Amino acid sequence: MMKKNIYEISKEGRRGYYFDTYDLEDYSKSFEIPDKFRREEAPRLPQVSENYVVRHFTNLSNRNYGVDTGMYPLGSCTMKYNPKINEVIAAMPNFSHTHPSWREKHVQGNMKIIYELQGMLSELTGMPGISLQPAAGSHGELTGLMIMKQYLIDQGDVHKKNIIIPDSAHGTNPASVTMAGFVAKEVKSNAEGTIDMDALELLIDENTAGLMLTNPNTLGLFEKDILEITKRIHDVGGLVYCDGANMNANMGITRPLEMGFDIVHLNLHKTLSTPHGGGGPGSGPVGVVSRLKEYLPGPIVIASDEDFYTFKMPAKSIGHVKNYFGNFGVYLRAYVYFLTMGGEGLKLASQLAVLNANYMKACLKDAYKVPYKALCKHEFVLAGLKEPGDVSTLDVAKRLIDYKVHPPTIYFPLIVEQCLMIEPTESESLETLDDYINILLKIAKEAKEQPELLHNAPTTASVRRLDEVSVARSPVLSYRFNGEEK
Amino acid sequence: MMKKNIYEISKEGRRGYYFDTYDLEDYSKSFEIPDKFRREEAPRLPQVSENYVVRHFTNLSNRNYGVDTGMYPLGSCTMKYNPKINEVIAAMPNFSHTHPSWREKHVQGNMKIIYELQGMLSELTGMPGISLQPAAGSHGELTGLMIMKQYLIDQGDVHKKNIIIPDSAHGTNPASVTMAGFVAKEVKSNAEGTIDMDALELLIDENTAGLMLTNPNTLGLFEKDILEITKRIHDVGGLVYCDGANMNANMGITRPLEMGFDIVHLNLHKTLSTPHGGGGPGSGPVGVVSRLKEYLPGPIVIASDEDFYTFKMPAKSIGHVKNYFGNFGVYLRAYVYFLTMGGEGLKLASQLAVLNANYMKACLKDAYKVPYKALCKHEFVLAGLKEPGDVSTLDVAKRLIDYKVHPPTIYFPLIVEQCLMIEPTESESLETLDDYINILLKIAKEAKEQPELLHNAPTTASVRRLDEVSVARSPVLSYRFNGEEK
Amino acid sequence: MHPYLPHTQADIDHMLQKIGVESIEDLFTDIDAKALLKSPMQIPKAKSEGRVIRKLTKLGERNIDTANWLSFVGGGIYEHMIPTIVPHLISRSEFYTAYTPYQPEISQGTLQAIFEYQTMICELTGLQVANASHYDGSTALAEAVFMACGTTRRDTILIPDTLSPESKNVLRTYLKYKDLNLIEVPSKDGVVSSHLLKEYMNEDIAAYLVATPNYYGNLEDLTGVSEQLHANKSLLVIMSNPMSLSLFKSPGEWGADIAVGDGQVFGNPMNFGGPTLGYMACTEKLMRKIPGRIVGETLDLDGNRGYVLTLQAREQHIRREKATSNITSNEALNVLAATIYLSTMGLAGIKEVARRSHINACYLRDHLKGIEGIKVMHNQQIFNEFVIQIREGMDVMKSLELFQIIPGIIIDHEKNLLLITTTEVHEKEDLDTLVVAMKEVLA
Amino acid sequence: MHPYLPHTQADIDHMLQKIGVESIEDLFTDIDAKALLKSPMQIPKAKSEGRVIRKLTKLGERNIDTANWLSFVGGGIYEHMIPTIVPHLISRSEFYTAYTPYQPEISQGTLQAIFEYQTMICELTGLQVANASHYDGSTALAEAVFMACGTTRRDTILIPDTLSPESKNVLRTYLKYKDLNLIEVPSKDGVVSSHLLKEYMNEDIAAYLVATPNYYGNLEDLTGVSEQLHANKSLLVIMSNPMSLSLFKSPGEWGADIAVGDGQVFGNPMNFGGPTLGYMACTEKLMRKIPGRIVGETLDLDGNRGYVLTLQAREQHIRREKATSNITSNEALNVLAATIYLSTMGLAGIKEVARRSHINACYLRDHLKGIEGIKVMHNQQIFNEFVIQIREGMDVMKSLELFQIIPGIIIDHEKNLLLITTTEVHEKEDLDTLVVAMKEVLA
Repeated sequence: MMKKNIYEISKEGRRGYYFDTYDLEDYSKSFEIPDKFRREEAPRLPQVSENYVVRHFTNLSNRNYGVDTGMYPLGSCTMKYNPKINEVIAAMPNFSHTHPSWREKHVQGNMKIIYELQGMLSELTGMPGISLQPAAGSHGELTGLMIMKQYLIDQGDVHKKNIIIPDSAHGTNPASVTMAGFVAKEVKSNAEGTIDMDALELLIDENTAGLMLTNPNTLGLFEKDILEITKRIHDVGGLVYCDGANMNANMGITRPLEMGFDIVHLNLHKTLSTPHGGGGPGSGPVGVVSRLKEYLPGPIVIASDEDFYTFKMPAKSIGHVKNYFGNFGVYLRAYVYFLTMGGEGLKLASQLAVLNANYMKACLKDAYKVPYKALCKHEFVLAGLKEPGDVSTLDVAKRLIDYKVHPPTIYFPLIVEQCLMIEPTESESLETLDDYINILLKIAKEAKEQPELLHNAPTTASVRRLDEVSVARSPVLSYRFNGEEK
Repeated sequence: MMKKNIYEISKEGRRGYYFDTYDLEDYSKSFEIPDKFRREEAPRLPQVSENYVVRHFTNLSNRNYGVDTGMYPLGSCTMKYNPKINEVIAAMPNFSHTHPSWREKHVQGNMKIIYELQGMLSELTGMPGISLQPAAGSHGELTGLMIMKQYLIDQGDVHKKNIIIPDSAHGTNPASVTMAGFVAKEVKSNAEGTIDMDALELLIDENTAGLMLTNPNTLGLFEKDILEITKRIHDVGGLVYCDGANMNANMGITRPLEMGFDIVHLNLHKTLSTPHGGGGPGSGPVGVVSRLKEYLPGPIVIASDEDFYTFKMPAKSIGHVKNYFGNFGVYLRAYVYFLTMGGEGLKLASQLAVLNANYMKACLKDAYKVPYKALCKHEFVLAGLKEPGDVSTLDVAKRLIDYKVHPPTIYFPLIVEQCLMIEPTESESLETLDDYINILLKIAKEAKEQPELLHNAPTTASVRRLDEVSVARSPVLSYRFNGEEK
Repeated sequence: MHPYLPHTQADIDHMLQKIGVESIEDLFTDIDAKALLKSPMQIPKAKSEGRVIRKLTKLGERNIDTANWLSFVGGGIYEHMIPTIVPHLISRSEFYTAYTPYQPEISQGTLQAIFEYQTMICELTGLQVANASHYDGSTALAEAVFMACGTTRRDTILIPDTLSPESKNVLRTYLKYKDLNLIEVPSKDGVVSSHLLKEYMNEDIAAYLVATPNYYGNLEDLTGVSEQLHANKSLLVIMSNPMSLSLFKSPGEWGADIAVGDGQVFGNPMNFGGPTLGYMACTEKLMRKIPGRIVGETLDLDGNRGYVLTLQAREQHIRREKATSNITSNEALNVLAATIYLSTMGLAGIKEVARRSHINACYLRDHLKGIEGIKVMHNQQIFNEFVIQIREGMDVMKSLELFQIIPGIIIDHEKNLLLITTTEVHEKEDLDTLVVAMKEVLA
Repeated sequence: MHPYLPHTQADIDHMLQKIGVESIEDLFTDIDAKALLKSPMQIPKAKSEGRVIRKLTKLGERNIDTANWLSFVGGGIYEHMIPTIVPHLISRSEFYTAYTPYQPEISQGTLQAIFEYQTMICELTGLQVANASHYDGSTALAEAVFMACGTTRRDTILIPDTLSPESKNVLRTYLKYKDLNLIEVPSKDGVVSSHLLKEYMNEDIAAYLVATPNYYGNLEDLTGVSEQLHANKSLLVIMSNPMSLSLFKSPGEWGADIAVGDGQVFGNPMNFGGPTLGYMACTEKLMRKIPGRIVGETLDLDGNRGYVLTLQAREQHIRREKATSNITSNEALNVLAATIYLSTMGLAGIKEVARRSHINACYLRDHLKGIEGIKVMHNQQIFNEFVIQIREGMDVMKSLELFQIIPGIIIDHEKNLLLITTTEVHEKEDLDTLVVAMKEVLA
């Protein structure tokens, strides 16, 4: 039963919800939907009793792995603990049952929270202007780039089309650049894993609209020339964008403002502990320096004198990037995280995240290739096994699954061959790190002595390796009722 | 890590909860506990961070099997679906945060619910008097026997000491008899699995205080002579107690009152869908006929004219059998079950529970011994495999675990050799029953062809068969810190 | 140590030693001193759970008490009954503490649920391919524009003026920086005539984006529209409240190429507008153009069925700057809620929800119609919303506050137009309460 | 079909055919027609979830709004802060939809948690063996009586009059039908003198059952008591609010043979008095006399550690009518909550809870003392409760209702004695609010 899909446990006549009497039953008899508008072919939806819906999805959950299951060191994803109090607060009906089109005076609680969260994120990034509207990190990127574009248009710099992006950047960066109508220009990294300043210099010219950068970068390295980089872009009238995905290394230590950035987005679902939800919802607030404040998407919340809050569109706003005010349900969780951690707690979190990463790196250096020797920040990369034989990083990852832990991000960044990108986060204890390290060391040994164990892995998960090739060639993207072809 | 206990993940300096400032910190300095009262040796409690407490117990939950995991056909335990709405209601702060010593006018919501639930249980059993106070089924038994005793004392029948109990009865029945200061007398079952009327006749005399009976009995058979049995006991001035553990066969079909019983308990955690919680909390309300109403434990709730409710001790009450009013948190769930099922739904539930049991029995009769051929009610027993070889019922049960389903109750009732006692409940679908049947048939085949599979089972659970003998001989009942002996 | 941080001082010392540094500060020596924060962040000290709950409870009380107010507000976000098993199941931490299913072998739960969701969306929209998911209905609509412009290699989009302001606003922002054009077709009596549409056809038109039911609650008659567009080599994109699709003609039946909308109505609370989920479905022909997460069914090495993310080449992993969408994190948990909701309700369930929502609106419109000072604005087929005009100078929002009623959304302050919405959560007595209150304040 | 019943008509027909009967009614032909119900039960028709929630919300509003009232009520049930992870974790359905761990291989979660709980209770009580669990503190106390009488073969129990009325009532009921005797030792200034106790010693005395802190909140000085009892071959049973045991001498330190009490304070809501959990611990010597569920550590066939129910021979499975206790279903989920609570709080956490509860009570007693019309009754060491006498004729409960304050429990209406309780949930401002309100109503 466990492996059936919901349609396969469906049967005519079952139902999962019960309606009792409807007071307008008689009244309703006078209404009929005209043929023109009436649906002809009924959609096929499953018919399942409530208790079987519960079993079905309970069993599905047991075929998933989450942070509450164990270590989940996905690089650049910051899979930290998701505090349960956040969920309790977000579920309070006085928040979750509020409508965005109610009048401001009816939702002052929500508005005060948004206002205070704007302030906290401002303090975290140094940026005086914050808009919470973007729904995810890459949505924040797009928003930030739109702000850059509008600003450059207003400055008369319509010719500035080029956005410089390091080759180690998240794949969303160039995609966002395209969506905002810019052109991406890639700058190489040097042997130390940071931006090659000479290569950068060659790319910078009057057409440079700006630069996007993650700092620490996706190799887990702090861009040592960051002040010089941001200065050089500013020199040609460009703006510098900070991809905040890696902010978990920086809290209370350094800030985008101090590094010279003009715009930053934050991933509340990474740095600020809101759950990842199997892929979302996230939230990607954008912060900007003073001269860009009026370009923020809106509405944002401002305070009047008497602890009363109102919505406002910034004067030169790029407009709305999402319905209403963004993912309020996610803000609530981030807001609570600020309250429970406090300023000192956040700094400590970043310090321990960096400690954990450096510790793991130190423990793995004899068995795995360490392409960059410098101190890492909250994450680090390995270039596969020191003695790989015919074993790939994919094999290592799949073998980790047999040991009941989640593999790191693999094959990213693209510039590191056989890359494993490990971000333990501050939530993991020394014992858990040691367990994970020991598994990785054991796998390195197995790779030499019993490589077939790795090639065949995983064997203990609910499925073995899946054929991803033929599905991309002739995709089955929805249930084939009775084996029919669509 | 998964298999460590909570003390083994503890480390000095970790904490799972944070206190912020205490306004009376200064004030507190003037207080010190005198030596005489001060604790000398500190209790050792684990020191674990919050996220590790979450992981520890999440992982423990994954080493458990519940009704939401799959079929759980424990005979006489009625492992039916536990509706989620029941949990939602029980968690509402306006109920869960109420104190039992608040004044009646402050808790009219609770009291109205208790009042209405008393009425619904009265309707379900036919009994005009209901007390919700007992906390579990066996607590209800004890309560019922105390009522019998007080009643007999008041009648001047102090010599009536004997309580007749069938040999198929739940083990708690004789234990409860002893606790109430009675003497248990066992009556044999006949070849048809019901009470042997001749044997019963020999036991009945003027010292007979009463009889305890489950109907349908633990063999899943309806006592065909029930009206005669209850009459015979009444003839000698005794009272008849109905162990309501098997009420899930009877709802809306027959009632203890109509069968001639004087007292009944119900298991809200069986018949009325409240969760079993890994062993509790349960709730075992007691219902009685008119002449026993004033003996009920209390307080019970009565209604005044204006929809106002008050507590009252019945005039000749045996007293209190538990603090306050019993397990209110459990009542709430049963109350909601009544609302969501309705009277017709309850009857249908019993009908389908009986249908499911008879269907399974019909499908298993070729491979397993069916000691009683008659129609069964909500459960039935098998006397092990038809061709057991050297395979025991324990082996069959353990092999079921390898197929990821929960075994039935085994080796009970004691009068059936190699007994399997199966109660599917109405919550299980035909497909699930067929799956379970097919597994049992497959196991019967394995028993002949590969008995070692059964002897070695289970092999896919988190542990294999456990040594229960040596632990009973020299028990380790708490964690041995650093391997110390206590 | 803080409860979320498992480190003891001894652990920290041990780790520093292994790394070969003296202190935690030594781990940050690679940061230019000028970039370091000079003083601590001005973020208050940590609070205990007890105090946080106390504080948030107080903040919650600064919103109206939702249990005791009667709201007829919709316009894009709707209050429907949510079966209790939905929050129960999405609270399984294996679901909500997981991320994108990069490792399919230990993510079959998320993957299979998405596959089931895709099937349900295909069925509801009458189209062949669905993704999971967009941030909301409006951003899904914006991404449909990119799909349409990319496919047709054209740069102009037609929309009716009956599209919701939220969607119009988001579209404008998305299109502005890509130099795409947006043309609005005017409506009459709350809908757009397909005859009028003909006048706008030309070879620049990539697509017509139309919402039905539209912002005024009216169903658009799209008879012949897809034929017009396809003859012009343009696409038809239909946006719907998907709850209406159990009763009313589906995008597929109208001949749409792409269907989008907001799935909040399926098991998701209003959440002050977010998170919700944007759904998108398209024809088989557009399969390789659809952005976002898509799950496909496949086999594992043992021949057992399993699920994987697929058609990812379009995305940021490989083609990077050629990607037409940058979406990665989406609204997966909301998708899960929608999947559980639809599994629980089934077709009969959502039809009953839709029917009661619809009949409630019809009843209310009927009973408001006769009131002096109220004019029902349009004479069209509605689903569960409609527009009335309130007598000039009458601030009905303010007057009804005394009754703890929010009667709808004022969508035009000048004309005093009120958009009223009903769903199945309204009992007859709630509708009558509004009617009586309206009579009273307008008397 | 009802949502909890997965049967379709076709399923039912198929099953009936397999059984060989025509209709469902045919399955009940073995029931004497005279025993069949003649007319349907008078239980209302099924309601939808939406309507049930509406109804129960309304019923909840007939209780006082707990978020906005200030309560100083204890006396056996206490409001403490419950970490949010406690309800989260006990809501894992693998825990709450399981039953007694009869099949240990698929019940290791429940079993290990109980083992951890037993360890914590041993540590808190200072005794060697603990079970899990009784229905509540009072029934645990009653079962301790049976243990004591069984072990000593005596039939008389001594209790101080400072035991709570709830416990006295339950004891009386349990003892009455076993023909056991209960003798009350009188107290002076709210405690019982150990000198006085001496006078009650004789060869019928099975045990002395004493609560500390007692019902008045006072600590009993038990110096020399266990020696007195043991010299008389009697047992000492100590009942405690276990939250106090992090600060005050443990039962083991006082020389108790059995410790009992109510564990509600550990992570369980007040629930209008139930369910809670009764804990019980005893000396190694009494190990085989302790009733209820006990889990032991053992090894599986592969030598891996595991947990099983043990010492069950005492129970109903085999000896049946020889069993001295009939307990089977207990309060396992409340035990789990307590285990998670204690794991989360640790010693430092419960000490801080106990300290604040204690200091709050001291502060309040201090500040009420001076008020005209209030007399603090006892001059004893307290934990978190104390008794004051209110001026004759003054109904302080009623007067303080206007302030939305419930100041405690009137434990003696004639003398107008009020039992006041504080815990760590009270902030200083709450204490001051009570003081100010008391001054006002007594002025």
